[in-house]
Amino acid sequence: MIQQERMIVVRQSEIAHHIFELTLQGQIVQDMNPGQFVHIRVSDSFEPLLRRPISIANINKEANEATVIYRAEGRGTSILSQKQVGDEVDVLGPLGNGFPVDAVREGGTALLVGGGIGVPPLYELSHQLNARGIRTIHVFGFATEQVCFYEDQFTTLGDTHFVTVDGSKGTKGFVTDLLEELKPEFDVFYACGPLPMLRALEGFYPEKQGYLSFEERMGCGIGACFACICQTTDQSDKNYVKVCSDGPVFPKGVVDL
Amino acid sequence: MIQQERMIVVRQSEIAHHIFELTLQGQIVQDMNPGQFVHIRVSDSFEPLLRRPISIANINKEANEATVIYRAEGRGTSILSQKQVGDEVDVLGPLGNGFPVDAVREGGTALLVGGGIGVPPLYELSHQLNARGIRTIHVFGFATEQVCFYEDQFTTLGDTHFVTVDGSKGTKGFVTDLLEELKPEFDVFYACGPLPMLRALEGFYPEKQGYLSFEERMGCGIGACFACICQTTDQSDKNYVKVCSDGPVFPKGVVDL
Amino acid sequence: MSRLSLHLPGLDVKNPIMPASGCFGFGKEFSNLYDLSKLGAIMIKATTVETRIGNPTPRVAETAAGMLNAIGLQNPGLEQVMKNELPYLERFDVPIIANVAGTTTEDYVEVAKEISTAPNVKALELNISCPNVKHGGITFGTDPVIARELVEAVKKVSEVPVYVKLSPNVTDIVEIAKAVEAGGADGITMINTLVGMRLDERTGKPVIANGTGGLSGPAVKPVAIRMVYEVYKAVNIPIIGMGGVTNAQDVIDFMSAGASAVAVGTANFVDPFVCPKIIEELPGKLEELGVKRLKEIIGRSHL
Amino acid sequence: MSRLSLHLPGLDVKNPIMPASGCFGFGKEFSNLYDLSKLGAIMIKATTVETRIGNPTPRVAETAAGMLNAIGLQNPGLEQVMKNELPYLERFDVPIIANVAGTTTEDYVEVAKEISTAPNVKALELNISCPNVKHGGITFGTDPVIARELVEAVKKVSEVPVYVKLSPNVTDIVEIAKAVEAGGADGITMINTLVGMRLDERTGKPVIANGTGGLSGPAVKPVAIRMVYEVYKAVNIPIIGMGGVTNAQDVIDFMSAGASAVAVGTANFVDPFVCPKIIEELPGKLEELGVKRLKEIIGRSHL
Ligand SMILES: Cc1cc2nc3c(=O)[nH]c(=O)nc-3n(C[C@H](O)[C@H](O)[C@H](O)COP(=O)(O)OP(=O)(O)OC[C@H]3O[C@@H](n4cnc5c(N)ncnc54)[C@H](O)[C@@H]3O)c2cc1C
Ligand SMILES: Cc1cc2nc3c(=O)[nH]c(=O)nc-3n(C[C@H](O)[C@H](O)[C@H](O)COP(=O)(O)OP(=O)(O)OC[C@H]3O[C@@H](n4cnc5c(N)ncnc54)[C@H](O)[C@@H]3O)c2cc1C
Ligand SMILES: Cc1cc2nc3c(=O)[nH]c(=O)nc-3n(C[C@H](O)[C@H](O)[C@H](O)COP(=O)(O)O)c2cc1C
Ligand SMILES: Cc1cc2nc3c(=O)[nH]c(=O)nc-3n(C[C@H](O)[C@H](O)[C@H](O)COP(=O)(O)O)c2cc1C
Ligand code: FES
Ligand code: FES
Repeated sequence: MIQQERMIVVRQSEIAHHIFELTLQGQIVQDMNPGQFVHIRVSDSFEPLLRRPISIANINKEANEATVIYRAEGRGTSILSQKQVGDEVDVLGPLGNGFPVDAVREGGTALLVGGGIGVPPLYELSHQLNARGIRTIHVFGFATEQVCFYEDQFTTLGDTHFVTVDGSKGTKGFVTDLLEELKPEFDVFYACGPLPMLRALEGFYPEKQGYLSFEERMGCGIGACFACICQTTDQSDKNYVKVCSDGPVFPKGVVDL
Repeated sequence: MIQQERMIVVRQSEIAHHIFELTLQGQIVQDMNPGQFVHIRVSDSFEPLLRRPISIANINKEANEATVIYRAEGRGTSILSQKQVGDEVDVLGPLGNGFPVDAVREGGTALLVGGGIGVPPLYELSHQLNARGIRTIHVFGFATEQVCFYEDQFTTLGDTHFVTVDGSKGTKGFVTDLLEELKPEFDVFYACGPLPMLRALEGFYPEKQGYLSFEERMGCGIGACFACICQTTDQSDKNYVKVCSDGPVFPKGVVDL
Repeated sequence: MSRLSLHLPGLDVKNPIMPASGCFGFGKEFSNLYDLSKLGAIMIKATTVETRIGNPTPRVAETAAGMLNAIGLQNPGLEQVMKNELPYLERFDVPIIANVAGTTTEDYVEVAKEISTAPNVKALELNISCPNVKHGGITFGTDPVIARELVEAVKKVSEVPVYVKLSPNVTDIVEIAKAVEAGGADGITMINTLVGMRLDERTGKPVIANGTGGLSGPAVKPVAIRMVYEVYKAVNIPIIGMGGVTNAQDVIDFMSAGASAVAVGTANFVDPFVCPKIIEELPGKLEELGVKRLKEIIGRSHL
Repeated sequence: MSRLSLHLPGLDVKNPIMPASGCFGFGKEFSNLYDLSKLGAIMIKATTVETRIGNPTPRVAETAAGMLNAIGLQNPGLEQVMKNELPYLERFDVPIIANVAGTTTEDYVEVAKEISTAPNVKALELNISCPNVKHGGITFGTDPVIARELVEAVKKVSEVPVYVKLSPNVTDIVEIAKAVEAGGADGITMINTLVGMRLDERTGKPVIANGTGGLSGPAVKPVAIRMVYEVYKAVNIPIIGMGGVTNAQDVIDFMSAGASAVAVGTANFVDPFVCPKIIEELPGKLEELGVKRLKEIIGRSHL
């Protein structure tokens, strides 16, 4: 159930250039699933006004803790990055549908493809897939080495490959270049990242089952304001989906890329 | 000279109900005089937008520290009251003309009359008068005992009398009631407080030299925006003064009450 | 709760708090968060004759203490609203104000005629002020003669009282208010959004795909209060005020200026529980002000 | 500094940053804070024929990310401005834009004729948009015919180029912009303040003694940007943009939308050093955007 809670900061640190890892404690952790997101209000004043949608990167139900990883670039995320241990953060969540963990049969293999700040939700996903006895292959693209994160964490979960646009880490190029080279064997793919990456992936594995996580500018985050619409390939009357409440994860082919 | 400085909070405490004493450290302390004020920006965001004018209550040039005393009631002062030791505060100042300390001859007596949050600037004034060998009598009115402050501090400087509207501390009534009763002997009076108090005082000592400190809503605080105008009794063309730059202190009789 | 209750044309409300049109969808999402029966009324999303897909994204952008939106009246169309959305809301004890939009007078008349027959629709809100559709509502909202004629046409067919939602993007809002009153409007709702634009910092191009968007939120409250204040002086029909309401004090302010009730828009995005919170805070505010019943403060600015 | 320099009718400016009228007095106070020669130009406070005492206090009130003011055109009058204020500013290497206000066309003409002869006044800014005087400038700003006639009359007597300051409180600002261009205006300055109101929380009465005031500051920036964007498309004379500018990015935004220069108002109260700070920040911004000369970005939103 969607709840609003003043969660408590239990840890915060900069894990890469302008990339922060923030762990929050609160009851709503109990309802969280991989691929869902939280809508964070970074200030109690009117500045900035709107909440910020951030994916859930790690869920620890025993400790009632959830971790998010975000890039502090704009106004809101910069303010968030200044929160100290013990501070309260107004969180609305969990929101969205999340990744279908059971789309892969036990013993199968999942390919997780992430781009930049699309990588975080794949971390909890990988955890849960591994917990279900599914092998995971991680193929992640970043701009430069400076902004790469979680290499060790992912490596303990499965094969992990990095690609950077400038070649400063891993191979040089885009995830699709690396996929071309690796030719991984897998049953289902899950992806989160920039639109061009998702678009490329859709065409890449026509035979495979795949799930893509989308981003769109949001107002409410709960499906009421129609800000975060994506056109679907469906030609019927209801030819759109809302990223916040119908998504952010859609099976391959649903959204009109 | 007017400067803008990020001063450092060295102390802050609540000294009466919603009344805070805040000590700030910075270079601009060197230019401060009693009766002047500072224009404080309580937040680096647009909320709240405008600076808050607060009188200087104590000046310590050796330590580069100045103290202000303010009531945290509205939005801006509430935010100010949450500043912690070590935080920076954006201060513009010192502003305004201040009290003329040399209006009383050495060995003379000054009557200091304050109402509520008008009391603070009289503290530094009393200090400087006493330092010049002038006796000070303090007559202060507050709403209730809850919001009285600095009794001990003023008592060490001179005779100190409190009056409260509800009689919860000192005599009951207004400063003018108490003055009527005390009939103090003095050479010059200085006053700061609500308009009705200033108005009553003007008529009270027609023979005496007196200085009144005024408050008005401010924009710039430096004389440029014409927000803080008071009409003067002067009938010429230039029949107004600016509280921020011509004042906040005016000799008795100047401002049209 | 009778301290907060009051009567408006078509509506007996438990309290004067209602979510603003377009900021609450058709209520379904919020019904998962709290009991919608707590609300004074609900202004549902603009309904047009046909299904509208709205504008391309991005459709929203943040601004200083406000936001821009250009949703573009996306809605499932009259038939779906009658068949699915309104019936769903019947389970709650709350009157619905149906926001009616269109391109031509005939559009408005068609929607009004049909939607006003829904059992829980107790009033209409003619949206003559949406800044985000190219050929549409906005001209109705800026020309007093056209506005008046539209109201007359809709009044002829509507089974329920008709409120008209005014645009703030005009030289003289009082003139429009008087025109719609003369046309037979039962009430006025105001204000819709101010037309604004935000540019992308790097490219200099508009952030919102539509170019311009409607500005809402706390930033516009001073403009909204001023307009409610002016219109209250000029008309004899009740006003539902809105524009930047985020707490009980804002409600007091709008009602002081002359509003009989208050709608909450953007604040629902910041805090989805804001409406019930305001309703809970209001009695305390009345206590502070020494007022017995909320409706006593309507128009007190003018005393 | 030539990266920032540009030419405007009557003005060769070192940079396009100028304090907005009414937010900088006649410069004297700020000249104690920094060297006014750093500025591109100075828009001095509105000058009227006679001394004006302005409105009662309170004259300002804070709002969400903005403020209201109702100063009421207080100024020492034409004679004093000519005798004291303008000569004081001659010591600085900075062109002055004289803001001209009045109640009748004759007033404007009288001020314009005289003040345009001052050696450092390089342009006039006709204030046809002040919302805070009862009988006055505001009607000139809302009626295109009257606006055009006023501009024609002033153009006949002015020794320097004439800019016209537009009001945002209109249904169609493009119409007014075109009218003043047709009347011979050399440039447009926009926007003046939006009419707003704030109520006292306890009493419900307007905080500002005048009732309404003019809204300025970051809150209005989206409206200002939208209007500059629209007017740029419609006229061929340069625009000086303003409304909520607080930093170099805002300058980039206004110039992208179509402004050739930018005025800074309310931000001077928040940070009196804001103008020189912006001027210092600008070259870095150009670097980031990969632009050689600031003027290259004028109107880039429209490309
Ligand atoms: C479902 C979802 C999950 C996301 N998960 C993550 C994550 O795990 N880590 C992460 O770093 N980022 C994530 N993002 C992107 C993140 O929401 C934006 O980076 C963030 O909102 C930018 O805010 P700001 O204050 O830094 O920028 P500002 O420029 O101040 O933002 C201004 C406005 O634009 C919106 N906005 C700006 N960029 C984006 C964007 N890319 N997507 C959506 N809205 C945007 C902001 O929310 C805000 O309303 C996610 C976005 C969505 C929709
Ligand atoms: C020269 C001068 C000296 C002052 N010295 C002191 C002092 O030493 N201690 C103290 O507690 N207060 C002092 N005040 C009053 C103080 O400025 C206000 O209490 C304070 O600005 C209120 O801000 P807020 O954020 O609490 O209220 P808000 O309600 O958030 O304020 C809204 C706006 O109104 C203005 N405002 C509200 N009340 C006043 C007021 N009484 N006078 C001027 N502006 C006001 C604010 O500055 C702000 O712009 C002084 C005022 C002036 C003009
Ligand atoms: C995302 C969004 C969508 C809106 N859609 C509509 C609409 O469909 N019909 C309408 O009359 N007003 C619409 N509005 C305007 C609001 O109902 C309201 O008039 C305006 O936002 C001012 O109130 P606020 O500041 O509380 O948001 C919309 C506003 C927003 C923010
Ligand atoms: C206190 C104050 C006084 C003003 N006085 C004038 C004036 O005399 N003449 C004028 O044309 N504009 C006047 N303005 C409007 C500004 O010049 C400017 O157009 C407006 O404030 C928007 O810019 P900003 O948001 O940067 O303040 C005044 C604005 C303020 C805040
Ligand atoms: S953000 Fe409001 S519907 Fe998705
Ligand atoms: S506050 Fe601006 S002149 Fe005094």
